[in-house]
Amino acid sequence: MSGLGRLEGAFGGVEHVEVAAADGMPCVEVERDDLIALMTLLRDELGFEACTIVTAVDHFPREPRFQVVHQLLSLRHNDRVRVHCRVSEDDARVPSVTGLWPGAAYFEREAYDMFGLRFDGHADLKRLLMPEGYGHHPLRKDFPHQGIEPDRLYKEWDRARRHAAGSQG
Amino acid sequence: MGSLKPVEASATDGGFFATRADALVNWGRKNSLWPMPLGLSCCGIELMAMLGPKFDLARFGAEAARFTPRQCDLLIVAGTLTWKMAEACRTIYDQMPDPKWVIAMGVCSSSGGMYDSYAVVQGVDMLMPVDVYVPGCPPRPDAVIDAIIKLQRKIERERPVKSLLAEPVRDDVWDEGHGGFLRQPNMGVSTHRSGEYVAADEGEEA
Amino acid sequence: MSDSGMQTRLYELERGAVDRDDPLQGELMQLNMGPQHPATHGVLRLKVTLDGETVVAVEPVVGYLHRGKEKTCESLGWRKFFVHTDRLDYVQPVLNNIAYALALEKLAGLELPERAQTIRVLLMELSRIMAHLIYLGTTAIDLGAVTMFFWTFNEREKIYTLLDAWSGHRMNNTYVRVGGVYADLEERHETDMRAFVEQFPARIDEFERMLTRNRIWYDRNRGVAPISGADAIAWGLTGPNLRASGVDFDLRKRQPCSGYEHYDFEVPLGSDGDCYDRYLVRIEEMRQSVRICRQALDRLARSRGAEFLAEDRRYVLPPRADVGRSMEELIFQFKIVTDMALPAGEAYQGVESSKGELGFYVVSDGTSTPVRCHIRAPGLLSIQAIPVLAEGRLFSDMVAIIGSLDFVMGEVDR
Amino acid sequence: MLTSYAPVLVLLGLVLAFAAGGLIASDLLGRKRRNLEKASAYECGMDPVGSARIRLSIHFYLVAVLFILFDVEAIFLILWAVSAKSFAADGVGGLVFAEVSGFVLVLALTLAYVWRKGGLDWDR
Repeated sequence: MSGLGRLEGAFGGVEHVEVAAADGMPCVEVERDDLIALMTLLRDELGFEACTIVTAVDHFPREPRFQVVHQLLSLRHNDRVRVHCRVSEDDARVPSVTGLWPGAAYFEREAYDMFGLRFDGHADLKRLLMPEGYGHHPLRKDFPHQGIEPDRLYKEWDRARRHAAGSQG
Repeated sequence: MGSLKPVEASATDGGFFATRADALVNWGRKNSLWPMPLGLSCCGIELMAMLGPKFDLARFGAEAARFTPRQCDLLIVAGTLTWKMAEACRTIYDQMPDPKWVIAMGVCSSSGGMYDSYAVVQGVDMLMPVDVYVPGCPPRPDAVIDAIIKLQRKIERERPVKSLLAEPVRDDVWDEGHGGFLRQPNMGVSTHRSGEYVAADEGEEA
Repeated sequence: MSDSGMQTRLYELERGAVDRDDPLQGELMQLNMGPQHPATHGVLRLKVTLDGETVVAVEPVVGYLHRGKEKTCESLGWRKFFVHTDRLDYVQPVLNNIAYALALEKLAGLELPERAQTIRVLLMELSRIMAHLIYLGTTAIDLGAVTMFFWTFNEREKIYTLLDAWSGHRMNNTYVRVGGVYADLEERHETDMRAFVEQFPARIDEFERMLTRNRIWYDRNRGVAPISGADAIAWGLTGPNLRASGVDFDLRKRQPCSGYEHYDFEVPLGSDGDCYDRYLVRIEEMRQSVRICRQALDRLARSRGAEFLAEDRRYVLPPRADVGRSMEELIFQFKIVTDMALPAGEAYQGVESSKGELGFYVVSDGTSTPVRCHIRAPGLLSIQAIPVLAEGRLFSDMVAIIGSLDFVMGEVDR
Repeated sequence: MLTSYAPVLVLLGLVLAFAAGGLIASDLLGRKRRNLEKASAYECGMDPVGSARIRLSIHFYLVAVLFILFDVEAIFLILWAVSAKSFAADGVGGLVFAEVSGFVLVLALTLAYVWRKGGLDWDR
């Protein structure tokens, strides 16, 4: 497993734990409070201009449950880095990186939509893929594949329309 | 124009005038089916290929693909219908003028296809009566053209003159009392038999 | 709907920009460029606020084609998810298969034979040509050039017949497996593909003669929605949308996978990142794809008959004939078919698709049920950039902008 | 005198009959099924937001008026062009041409004025 390579000692005191990754990409795990400090350092000093992925992984039986994954790309040095951050379910809050990369806004909205992770500091955090009034977070491991009453919103809309039509008739 | 009383033709003998008029109206309708291409996903690309030069839909008078439901009489649901899109799809179906027909192109719109997930409608016939189902993922354009030919044969057998001169129907609540769910999810067999529609949850309304 | 962010922007715009009480100024109109619209290239909905003809604010709403693919991968398993990857970016089905296979092979640490990699490169370039043809056809017909639709679909039909003859299905041909491709490319397929590749550059010249110096096309695209390189990177744009702003980053050159380093081709770059540059970059990319296809076909001719599927029996099905004869092969096939397990760990593989960097982030815990399979969609970031590009411009420019960003809702909504 | 107009009137009658006939037949024969959904405004499948009856900016009106102005000018030019030969035959061709060019000149002046005042370019 190749280590951090060029990022070896460059983390300036942000305590981190190196994680082995099958694809040999430098991978670091950090506490939630140091996330923004590390991200700013990565972007400004170490030249990671683009944010490729912001997503989460649900390790359901194991605590802390959610693992937020940020993956950055440096066009100048042509290399990537991945940052993990473990968060438990009852306090699923992560600082948002939209301040550093505006492009990460939709990724964070999708992570909120699919896992229920709240991103502090996100301008307009609402559901991205599921309809607004949807009550569940589908990608959680304890959510059934066929969903819980998938047609509830359609039925409400359908009934409201018929009610309006009926009262007019 | 004197008041032409609609001929009280019983189901069997159409009477000479009614059957000839039926044939004329049906001939006009079946050869100018203007499709409303609701291209949702991969079937939409095959739909475009069908309108393209090789599988030219113009041979069947159906190449005038309009994107406004007001000028269409054939709704082709091409692709995977999700619950979020179901409202828009049902609104578009309602906004199409009568007479209108529906082709469920591809397995996703016919029965939910490979997606048995939390977000996919398990078959468009849960929302609206479907006339022709086209299997395939995506079906080859010639399969959809075959579906249009079958639809044309179905139109030939319709009897429009009987209700042509009838009084305008004011069914503000719902057209012909169907709607809601024609088929419960994953029920397999569609309860929708042509002619009588069973509204699944009609009873619950206030 | 609590679109609080949107309302505050509107309030500032109304108060700040223009004095609304002056009778000469019109009121703002809210409009739905909705999920069912010919110019949105799929089920994208744009909540547009117009001041007369000028777009004041745009809010894209996606999710109308969200089928829950990432959830499906967790319940189906690695091997059976191949069928779903076709339906991601459905204008270039094979390329998604290959991106997914590469991610799994990276996680499994599997080495591919030479011929398998060459076949994959050939298929990726054919898919790129198919995707750019769809871009050209649909964008041109939206801006009025109806002939382009027929010309591009004529070419696309030729590629359809090639893939049909080889894989049995025109589109969505789930043809890639972990460790290589399903069946070898015979000689007659290679000759057909070579015939297509020989005549295609002349077709591109026809397209260019029709569009590049066409007055209407030039005025509708030049100078519309330019975006600088730094902004494009900050907003996460990748692929042709990024290279049109002059940023030289192409994964096939910078982080080559599946043997791209053996082919020589140039990476076209734009200058100021407007719709016209995106068009020019894609046209030039089609020409470069033809060059790569020629080189790939030559390499295939040299390595005819070689192995096209890896030998590692943990992930690759044994040939059907052997399964009948030997007990080990039968056990291998049974184990793979029931539950192909990948080693524990996580891996990310980004591939240069026609839309940008299409990546698969796969996490496995050693068992056969996947922990996570995240699909990075380049189209999602193009849609996120629409407000940045479209606000302040005329409403009719929206059609050119949406066409030039060239996203496909299948991969955006997953 | 009237007979020379007969063909035009017959044509007009046929055209009106054809158009009115089509409309009346479809209205009479077509089966009407009115419901609230069918009457709702079509906005790509969504319910429309806000009303369409709002104040629009003055520019739309300005462009429309300018168009009408130069369109009517074109109508008069066509009338002149059709009978130019007969004027020339009667020997007054030159005089009429001067009048028409005076008419065109006046309108060219208005076009120049509007152009300079910026009435033609769209954004304020």
